[in-house]
Amino acid sequence: MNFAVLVFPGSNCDIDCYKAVEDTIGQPVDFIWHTATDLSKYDAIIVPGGFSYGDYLRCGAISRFAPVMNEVIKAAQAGKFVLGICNGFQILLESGLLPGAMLRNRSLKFRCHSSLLRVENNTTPFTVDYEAGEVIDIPIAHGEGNYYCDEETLARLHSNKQIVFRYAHENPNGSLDDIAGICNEHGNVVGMMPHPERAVHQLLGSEDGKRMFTSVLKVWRERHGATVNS
Amino acid sequence: MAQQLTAKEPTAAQIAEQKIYKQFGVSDEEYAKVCGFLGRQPNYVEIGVFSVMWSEHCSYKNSKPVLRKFPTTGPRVLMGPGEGAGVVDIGDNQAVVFKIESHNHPSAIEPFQGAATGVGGIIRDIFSMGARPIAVLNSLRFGRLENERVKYLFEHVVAGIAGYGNCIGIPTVGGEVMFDESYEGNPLVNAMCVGIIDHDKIQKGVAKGIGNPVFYVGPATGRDGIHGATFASEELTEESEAKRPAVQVGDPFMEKLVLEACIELINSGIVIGIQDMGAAGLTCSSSEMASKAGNGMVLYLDRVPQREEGMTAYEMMLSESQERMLFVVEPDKEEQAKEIFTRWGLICENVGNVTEDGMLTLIHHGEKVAEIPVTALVDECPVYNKPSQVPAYYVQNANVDVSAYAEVDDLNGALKKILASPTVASKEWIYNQYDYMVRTSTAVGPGSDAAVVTIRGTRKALAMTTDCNGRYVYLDPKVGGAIAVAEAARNIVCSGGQPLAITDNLNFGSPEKPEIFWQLEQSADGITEACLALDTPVIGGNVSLYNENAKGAIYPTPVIGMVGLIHDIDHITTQGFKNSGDVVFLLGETKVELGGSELQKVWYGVTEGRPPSIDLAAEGKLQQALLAAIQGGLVASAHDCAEGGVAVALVESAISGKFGVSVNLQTSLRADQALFSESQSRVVVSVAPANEAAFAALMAEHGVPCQTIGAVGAKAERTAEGTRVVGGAEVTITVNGAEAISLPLAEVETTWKDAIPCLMQ
Amino acid sequence: MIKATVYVTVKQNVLDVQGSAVQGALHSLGFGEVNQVRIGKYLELKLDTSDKAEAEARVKTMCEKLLANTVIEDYRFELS
Amino acid sequence: MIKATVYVTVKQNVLDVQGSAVQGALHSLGFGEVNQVRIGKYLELKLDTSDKAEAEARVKTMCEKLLANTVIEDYRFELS
Ligand SMILES: Nc1ncnc2c1ncn2[C@@H]1O[C@H](COP(=O)(O)OP(=O)(O)O)[C@@H](O)[C@H]1O
Ligand SMILES: [Mg+2]
Repeated sequence: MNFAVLVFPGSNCDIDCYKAVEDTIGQPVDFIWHTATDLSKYDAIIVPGGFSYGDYLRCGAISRFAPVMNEVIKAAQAGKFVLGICNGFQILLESGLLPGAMLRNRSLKFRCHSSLLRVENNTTPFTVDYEAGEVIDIPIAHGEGNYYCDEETLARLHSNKQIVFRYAHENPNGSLDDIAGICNEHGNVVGMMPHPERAVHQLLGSEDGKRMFTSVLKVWRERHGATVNS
Repeated sequence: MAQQLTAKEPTAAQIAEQKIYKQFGVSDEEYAKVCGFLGRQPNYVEIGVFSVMWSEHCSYKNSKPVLRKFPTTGPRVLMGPGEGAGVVDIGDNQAVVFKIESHNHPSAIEPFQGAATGVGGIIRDIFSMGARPIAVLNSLRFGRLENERVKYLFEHVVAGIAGYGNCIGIPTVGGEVMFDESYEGNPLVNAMCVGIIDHDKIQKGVAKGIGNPVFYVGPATGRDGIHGATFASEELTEESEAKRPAVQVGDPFMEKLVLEACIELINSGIVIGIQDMGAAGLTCSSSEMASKAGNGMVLYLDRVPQREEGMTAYEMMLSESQERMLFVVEPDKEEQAKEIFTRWGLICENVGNVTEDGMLTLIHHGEKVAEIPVTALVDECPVYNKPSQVPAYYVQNANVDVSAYAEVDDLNGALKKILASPTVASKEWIYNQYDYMVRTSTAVGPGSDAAVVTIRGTRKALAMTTDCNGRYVYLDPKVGGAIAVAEAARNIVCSGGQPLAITDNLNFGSPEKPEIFWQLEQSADGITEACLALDTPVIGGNVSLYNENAKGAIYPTPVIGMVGLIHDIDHITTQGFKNSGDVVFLLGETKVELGGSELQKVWYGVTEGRPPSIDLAAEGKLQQALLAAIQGGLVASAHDCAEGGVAVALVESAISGKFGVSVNLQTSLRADQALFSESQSRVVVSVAPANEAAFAALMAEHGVPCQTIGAVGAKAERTAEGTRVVGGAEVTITVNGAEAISLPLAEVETTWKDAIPCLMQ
Repeated sequence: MIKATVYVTVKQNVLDVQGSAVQGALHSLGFGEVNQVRIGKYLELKLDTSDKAEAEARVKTMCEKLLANTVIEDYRFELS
Repeated sequence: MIKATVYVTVKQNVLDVQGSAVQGALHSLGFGEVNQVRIGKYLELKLDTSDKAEAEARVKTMCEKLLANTVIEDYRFELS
């Protein structure tokens, strides 16, 4: 299974995502520069955290126009797996691949610490290895993670089971309905504020993020009829 | 030579007659020297260039005699002071690069940008060596948090550090902060950066190769920060408000681009010399690069990218616009360099050439506007041996008998008061605003003795810390200076690391005052002794003088930044207790040492007497023994006793690990002294019962005083999200069997964690 | 040369986090009379063109595409 | 009830990082005619008072104390 980790000039979790793919599932992974115009080789695309274009104006506002984003949209439409983490989530929102928008944290402060999430939907390609309702420990690090959408959209998120993760206890940013991560209607595009790539080793304090990577590999293999030990 | 450059600028003759140079902090004697070097009177650009290069900030003219004492070499030191940062070997062809730098005065004026650009500047120092920055730390001092302006400064300094570090994607893994009225109006903001490099990639800021082109990369130059270096070398007064240069604004995104592009450029192997434009911008980088190679440099100022219209030569040379670098390559490598920068969306302009005449020559609008021997700028700055005098307060303090203080009648109350003091209280409010995890190499983030960052692809890790107790240094600069080094090393050792070397940031008042100069000399002596004793050479540093407010100088604050090597990630140790029933040891000896202590401050309301003493030989033994025990797998947790003494150390280990603790201190001292004395060279260690005997034997073998004082208590019950203790654990301390402290862990945790957030509400 | 002034504000029904914080801060500073604060962005663009009608259309596109996020923000602009 | 509209902008010779970034983005989106962008804040305050002279003085103090960072920003306001 081939992974692409996008690199915008101000990405700073690109290396972490790359390492996480290597360390958790050992699949081939490439860094893809924001000007790239061909992603056909890749089965999964990770839009990493950071400050893609400095995050001036609004997070992700400028990066959504990067040439590579056209390809991400195409890939998403083709049913490939797309995961946006933190700033990557913001970019997916700005580019319309996921509904809603991000406001500044209620505290108006950047917050970095571990956080507990409840897995609300364990049927997306990125969450099948979790139990439904399971509480997992995945850190956050953001200043604008206060998810917002209008009521209609929220109703749709509910009825389509598009809420993937909720903050299980304290909501660190004031997001609507304690939302920490959502997916699109087909479930192949997931965006989340917490950083699973920072929770893949006991040295980092938690290993709960590992299963996001094992999940997507499992689903890809099922879809491609590949045997698990291939 | 152009005598007058624009209609607005005074002529060389006017500068001389009206003594305009004095406005730039150039004395009459210095002006005469400048004329001597030039063989004529300097014009406006030239005197401007001299004034910044000869400012304390760039020339160290007042501190050089003091800095010369520092030991700067050692078997591991690959590069000592002189370049952007020092370099220390860590084996396997790898080296660690680190340095600390102050941004005190800019932060006093505009805390967010001041702190942000401080972080940006120190990161540039590291990557201009060719190293990949892996972590930043900071050391902060503010007045009392009850004061509104102090709150504003504190809030915005932290936000500025966070804003820059988080965006550029380098984790802010640790630091320290103290609050004391002595820093009111003159906060200290010191930032340290640590990077990693392969031995063969180490760069120098040299302009070698006659005729080679000189390139400017980074954003266009504006009128910001003109005379910043001079500004940093004066006291802050009402007038400095008016004199203040346009504030420099940091752009971490731009710096990220410059960083990535420069590392790529360096890795391509074509760079001959590279240096960042920090203090004194283009002036300092160009003249230093030329001087180090024994060459000269000509700059064509019309080619310098400019953000504002009508900029003069003077303005361009003195601007401190951020995120700019200067580098030299061979002529045929120009295209290759440009290609790299273009990919990162950066412009890189050929702004001049290396010359053989040893002169810094500036051409603007087709005219030669300055011509100065670079050695005069860089190497010939006058050095002053300032008079020094023992201050009266120091003499008087000899008579203070801290053992005569009335005994504390409410020990629980005193402990809580100390825990609620912002200096001791939890710093979570600060570091939760920092991204300390990005790059996923932070094994120990803020909240333990030292931060630990692993080195990918190896089993090694680096421990890093900043330390200084300004109160101790004030009470006895020599002892306080030595303690700062010893404490830093102790923090490294407690985390499982072998101390390697230090970088120091000497924050002092005005050196024109003999009492202040005495503080500077004495503390440098103390640092020197400790560095020699603990085998941690000084590989770089920074001096910030003239830190004064209306009431006088700040406490002398020589901040020590130290890095240690953890040979195997299995040795990483943290301060939190790990298991119920583990045996708790106290290493070291407790004496009646309350001078400069937290108890003295919060309970008796004074800072007086002598600080704790330090026996560097004993300190060395303690550190060796403890490191051996940790490396031998005998230690579950280790935490050094610092502010608030053994009582606070025990509480912090309990809170961090979320276990209760129950100990008895067997002592000849009064209970309050035993609990809160700040005697040095002490560590609280917890050890699994199975290792108790081996640990005690190892300490005895090294001659380290070692007492079994109790055991780790019950595991605490926690809130659902696990962040707060709700019950089930107690902190109990008896002294000679009599109850002294008895408090639920939940209560001490609340006191400790809520103190700063409550003050900042 | 045409100057465009663009105002971007948080939509009425979206909580203006910053605005509320500023209002709270003003209250605690003793400005109790402030009973609402909304914070937005204010952009001044200089355009190398003299065709007002065209500028009008172009600035509208800039707002829709980049300057405002219409999920949460409203915008308006003036040309001069 | 008086409405105060406050405009806070980065001082002329202070680098406007945001403005430069947005200008760059507009260029790459094909809006080459944009030759300068300055970004500031825009605040609408509702004041429970009817005394315009007093409001004038009070809003000025608010700006100086909180709404603008006068070290790097300029402000102006209108009352209506
Ligand atoms: N300004 C700061 N920035 C980041 N971390 C900080 C800061 N101040 C304190 N910390 C962290 O909080 C913890 C406690 O700090 P401190 O009380 O100085 O510990 P110690 O006395 O062991 O040096 C340390 O891990 C330190 O890194
Ligand atoms: Mg310490």
